[in-house]
Amino acid sequence: MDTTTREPVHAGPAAELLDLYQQLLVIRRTEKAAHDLFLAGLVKGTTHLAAGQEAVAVGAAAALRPDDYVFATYRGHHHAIARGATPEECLAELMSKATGVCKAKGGSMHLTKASHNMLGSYAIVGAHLPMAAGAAWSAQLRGSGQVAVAFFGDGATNIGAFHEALNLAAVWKLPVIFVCENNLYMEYTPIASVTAVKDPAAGRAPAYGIPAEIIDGNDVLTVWDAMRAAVERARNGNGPTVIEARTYRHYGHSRTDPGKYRPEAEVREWMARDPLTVARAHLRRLGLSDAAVEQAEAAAERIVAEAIDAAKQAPEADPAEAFTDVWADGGAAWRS
Amino acid sequence: MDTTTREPVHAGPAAELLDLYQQLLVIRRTEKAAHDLFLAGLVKGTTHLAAGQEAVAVGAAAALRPDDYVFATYRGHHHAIARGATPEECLAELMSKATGVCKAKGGSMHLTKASHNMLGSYAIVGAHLPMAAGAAWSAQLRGSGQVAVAFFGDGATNIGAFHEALNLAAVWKLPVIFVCENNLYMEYTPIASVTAVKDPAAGRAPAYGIPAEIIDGNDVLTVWDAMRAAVERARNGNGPTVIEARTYRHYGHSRTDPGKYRPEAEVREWMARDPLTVARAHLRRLGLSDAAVEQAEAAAERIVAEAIDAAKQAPEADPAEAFTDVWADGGAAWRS
Amino acid sequence: MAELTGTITYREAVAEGIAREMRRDSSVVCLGEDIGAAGGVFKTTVGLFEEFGPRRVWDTPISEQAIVGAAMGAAMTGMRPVAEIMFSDFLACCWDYLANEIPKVRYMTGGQVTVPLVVRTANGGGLGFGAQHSQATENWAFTVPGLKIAAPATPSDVIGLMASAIRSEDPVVFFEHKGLFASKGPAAPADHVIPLGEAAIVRPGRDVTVVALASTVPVSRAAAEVLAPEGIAVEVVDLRCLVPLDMRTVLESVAKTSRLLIVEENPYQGGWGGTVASIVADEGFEFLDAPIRRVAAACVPLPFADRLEDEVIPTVDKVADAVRRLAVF
Amino acid sequence: MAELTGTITYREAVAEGIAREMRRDSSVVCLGEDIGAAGGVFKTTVGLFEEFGPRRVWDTPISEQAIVGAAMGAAMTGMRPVAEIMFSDFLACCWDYLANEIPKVRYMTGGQVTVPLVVRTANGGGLGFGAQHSQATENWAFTVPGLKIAAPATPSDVIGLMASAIRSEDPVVFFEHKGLFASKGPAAPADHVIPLGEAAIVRPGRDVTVVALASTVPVSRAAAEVLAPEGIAVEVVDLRCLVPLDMRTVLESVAKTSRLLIVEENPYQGGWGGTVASIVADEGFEFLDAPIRRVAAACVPLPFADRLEDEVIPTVDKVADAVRRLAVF
Ligand SMILES: Cc1ncc(C[n+]2csc(CCOP(=O)(O)OP(=O)(O)O)c2C)c(N)n1
Ligand SMILES: Cc1ncc(C[n+]2csc(CCOP(=O)(O)OP(=O)(O)O)c2C)c(N)n1
Ligand SMILES: [Mg+2]
Ligand SMILES: [Mg+2]
Repeated sequence: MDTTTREPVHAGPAAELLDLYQQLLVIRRTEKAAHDLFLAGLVKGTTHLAAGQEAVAVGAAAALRPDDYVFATYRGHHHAIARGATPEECLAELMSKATGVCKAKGGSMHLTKASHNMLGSYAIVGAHLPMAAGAAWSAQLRGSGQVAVAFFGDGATNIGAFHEALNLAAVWKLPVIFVCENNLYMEYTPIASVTAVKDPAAGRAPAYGIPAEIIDGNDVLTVWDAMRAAVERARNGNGPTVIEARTYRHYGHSRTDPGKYRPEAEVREWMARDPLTVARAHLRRLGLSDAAVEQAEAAAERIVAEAIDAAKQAPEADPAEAFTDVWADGGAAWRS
Repeated sequence: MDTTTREPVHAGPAAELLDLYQQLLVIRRTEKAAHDLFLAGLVKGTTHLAAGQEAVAVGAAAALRPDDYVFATYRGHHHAIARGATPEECLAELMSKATGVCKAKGGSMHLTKASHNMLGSYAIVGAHLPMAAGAAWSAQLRGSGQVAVAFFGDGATNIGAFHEALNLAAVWKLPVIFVCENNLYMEYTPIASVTAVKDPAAGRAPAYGIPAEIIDGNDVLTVWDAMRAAVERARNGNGPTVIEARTYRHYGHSRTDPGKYRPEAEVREWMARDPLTVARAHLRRLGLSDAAVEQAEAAAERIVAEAIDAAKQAPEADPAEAFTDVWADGGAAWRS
Repeated sequence: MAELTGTITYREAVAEGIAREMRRDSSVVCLGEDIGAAGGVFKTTVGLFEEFGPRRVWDTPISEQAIVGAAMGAAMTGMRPVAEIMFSDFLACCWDYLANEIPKVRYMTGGQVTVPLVVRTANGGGLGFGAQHSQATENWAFTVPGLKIAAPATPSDVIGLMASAIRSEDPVVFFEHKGLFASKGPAAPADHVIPLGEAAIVRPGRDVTVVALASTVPVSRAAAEVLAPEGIAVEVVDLRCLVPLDMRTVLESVAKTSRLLIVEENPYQGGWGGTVASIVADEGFEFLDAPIRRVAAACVPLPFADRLEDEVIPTVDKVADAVRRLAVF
Repeated sequence: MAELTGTITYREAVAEGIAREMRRDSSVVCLGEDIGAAGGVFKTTVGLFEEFGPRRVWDTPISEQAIVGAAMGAAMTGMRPVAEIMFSDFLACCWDYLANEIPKVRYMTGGQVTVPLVVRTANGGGLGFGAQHSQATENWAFTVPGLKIAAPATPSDVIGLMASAIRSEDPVVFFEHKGLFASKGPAAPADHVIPLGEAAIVRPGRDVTVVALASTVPVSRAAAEVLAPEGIAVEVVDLRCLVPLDMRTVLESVAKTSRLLIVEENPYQGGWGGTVASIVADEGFEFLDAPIRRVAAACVPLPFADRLEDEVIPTVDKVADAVRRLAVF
């Protein structure tokens, strides 16, 4: 199988890494806040938290241009924030506030920051892969040099849209990167129990002549490197890449799922490889002072604390908003 | 790629081969009749003729048990006849006669002979692959030892249902055989121009851990052998197989399409490898007398000539039939 | 396992209804995502895997087309599959099977095959799940001749209709309403079977007929409670099925009340109530003393925030107001 | 290339309508199966590949989800894709995009994105293509808030509505009727644009209002011709679009005639006519002197044989009979 496995790199500029580390922390604390606010009844509906998978979002975003396109799933808080959505507007969205990033019309599963070309979080498994291919096709047609990235879970590799998107992307040599966040589980069922090959994404890439890579998704530098290479291929007109990032979620699948279907030893092993721990090790290796690291931690804590307060203070969504934004003219009239 | 290429075998009992040869002829003449009747305005709607692809149907059927399941496409006349539908009931169907195999409710695209477990011809590309997996699942659950076969075109390998069916079949180790009739074209567009890998079916099989074989679909003995091996694997509980049979259609895609998009040299080359010619060569090699061969040819000619007459004589479909067979009780009432 | 008795939830009724049929017919098998050991995302298959094991209850990949397509192939070959599509919004991912394959194969083969399967799915809104996990899609299925459609409102109807659906020789789409899972009611007696296509008058009244389905049944009943003290006697008809559609019961009720309100959770445009209204405006025209009205979801996607969602879907207030206006017409 | 003038076919009008927009806006790109060098299976894209080349006209694999999903992604990022789904039955193969993604993404992002695309598809029956290639599926799209829906009946309406559809900032499903491809009419003048949501009274009359769409427009006009000598003056309203739905024109006509017949090719159950009927039975109740009637397809799959298909879909005779019964009511 045309699949390489990348060793965690041990280079990388310290200052940038510190910045990435702070982003990891901001996302982690935002996810913790979302979890607590859900338990407190301040977040309705459902949440799918990405705590444990932050390095995929932060490492990937580091390799992208501001105008590149990102498409994510219902488990997408980390991607929204890594691409510029603020913790405040995300938490406000979850709390049904007027200041929510989607005006409280989307909710946790649909965080979107179009002004930063983070073009949405989609809750139908696999549906956004063709969209990402389409955004890449658009970039190709416009000669803009942009690339598109679709982040998706291991479970998405068994749905038809995955197959159609990868084939089209390969045939049209589209500048798109398919990043699978393989966290070993779908909702409550292990991906291995329903997938014909060991590596659900990378193991399929050869069927489309697409180069693939399996990487440590908990190492932000590894993700950054792998994405840099894939983005370069795409921008140079060499077509799509599949990246399968091995990672793990710290919470259950959604809402209050305790994730009891996961063996304790497995959970322990992965918790030990928490992306924050891995990043901190890199920082130490790069000789960053404890003071600098603590400063980043304090900053992240402050940012999220302020976000929680602001979101709590924000006004409830206006019921009249239910009847706007269906059409481009802002309205919802279906009769003339 | 886990794909073997099978040399045309040069063994095979002469008597059986003569019988297969006669079946090839019956199908060829039936397709010719369908074509002529369409031009004469006696066949309405559309036809998708399988002339040139007969060896796939006849060779495969020879390897099956009477109770095995077959699912075909809108280009399915050859499969219906190879599995026991009579030329008469097929032509009657095309001619909108009450005696049609589907009572003139299905037409050319939906020939079905359920009494022989030929469970239908489906006109939505790829849709029947999951059905075949389901029939195989049913056989597995009932411990019946039956296998299911899905015949489909090269173009079907790029649609989502193909991906989902092959993965499920592999994960559940289903006794199903996926036979791709690769005739190089979809409707008017070459499969190579829209497919990321050279072998649209066999090139995908490894993505599901399914063994695959590319064979000469114009050699009825080769098809028979390859199917025998695949059927044995399936019956022994070793799961699915992909067979990609290279073949070519003698007519255009459908109706009156002259197929002008196909290079003359390509057409000439394939016409020289007409499955009838290939089979005749085998017969000669096996020392069958010209008399015996001519007898088979005469028999086939008679069978189809009688079928055409009978179909022409048959009564038109009864308009009242429009309101039967929606429900199992025979009726169509949607209100109570 | 013993049959459930006493008061049970709608959620429990789903698993109970399936279990009862699995006990009496070994050809009934279940497949779907996370329905096995996990007991289903909505806990509507709890206990089935434990009682019937992995040969009867199958966890699938996230492959809606393979799930429903395989169910179809199995149904054509001697099994009675019960396929779960987790949320009814996802029917769109296997729509070809529901629109073009399952409902047509019997007809287009001239009656050569039957497709005795059930596609179960969690339908509807009110839980703040947003635009892609909250739709009431029973009207999608209603556009397709050849599908039978059940949408129960109570635990005992879930059990009685599940029995008919699984025993049916015809394909049935079975809509389980997410908003009703926690609701309670008496368990059904042993061998409780409700024929498909029989509406129920769940509250008699002489003034206004309110036709409801699934989630809108409790909403309509609550509205009727509100209106009773005002002297407005509402007759609530629970259709229970869309196909077969029991228009006889609806027309008889309208013949009595001369006033009709239809309460649907699906959007007004293309909602099933349009067809019901058009039949009454034709066959029941002379009964009518007032316009036919529909309280349906607004023609917008479902918003996430509760307060916005309440603006869009039917509520007790909206139904009560509409009935009041009809009563005085 | 010069604009087509004189008398043209509906089929030619499709390519002409697209070509006119491709000339004025370089962000318009076409994709679909066999639409390029082959000119489309129905020859509705003939000439586009030759005029605009492979960067504007793209042949795709048989991947309906990728076709429409990619069109969506491109529409969100500055292009105006025109995607062809060869037969409208196959919309079922990419239904998730039409039902859950394209119509909802703007709303669920709070208006952050727009999706200016057109999904063109060959719709309807009457050609003996059988159950899976003959359906009138405009009612499927009508169940989904957030889609605009056009279904022209004449060559010049094809051109005028195509212009509006491609220029629309909102997603439009454009139904081209297979049975009308060979029909002829005057080509549209340069820059002919028909706003979405404007019905046309294609034949005035005082006795009975007949509301039609696409294929049922010529059927209804023919029926009107038959009835004129009998002294029945039929007013034929061509809706032209289902969303926006021009009920003003319909209600004004019924206010005049007091009698309404709706003629649809989609099945009666779940057909768009149900919604039209329900609106008239509500807002136009006082205008009515007779029941509202619908001539729609029977609730069965489409049979192959002509004589059977005629039993199922609307015909001039069925429409004329229905109008006669209404006229004397
Ligand atoms: C088409 C479809 N089927 C089923 C679901 C329900 N569902 C939501 S998340 C999920 C599991 C997805 O697993 P994976 O792709 O691994 O992503 P993860 O949740 O692990 O991030 C399922 C089955 C869905 N949203 N869409
Ligand atoms: C889902 C779907 N998309 C498109 C079509 C229209 N169509 C009918 S046949 C065909 C070509 C199929 O090519 P292939 O699979 O190679 O089969 P062949 O016709 O060559 O036997 C197409 C695109 C269809 N029937 N179903
Ligand atoms: Mg996962
Ligand atoms: Mg082919």
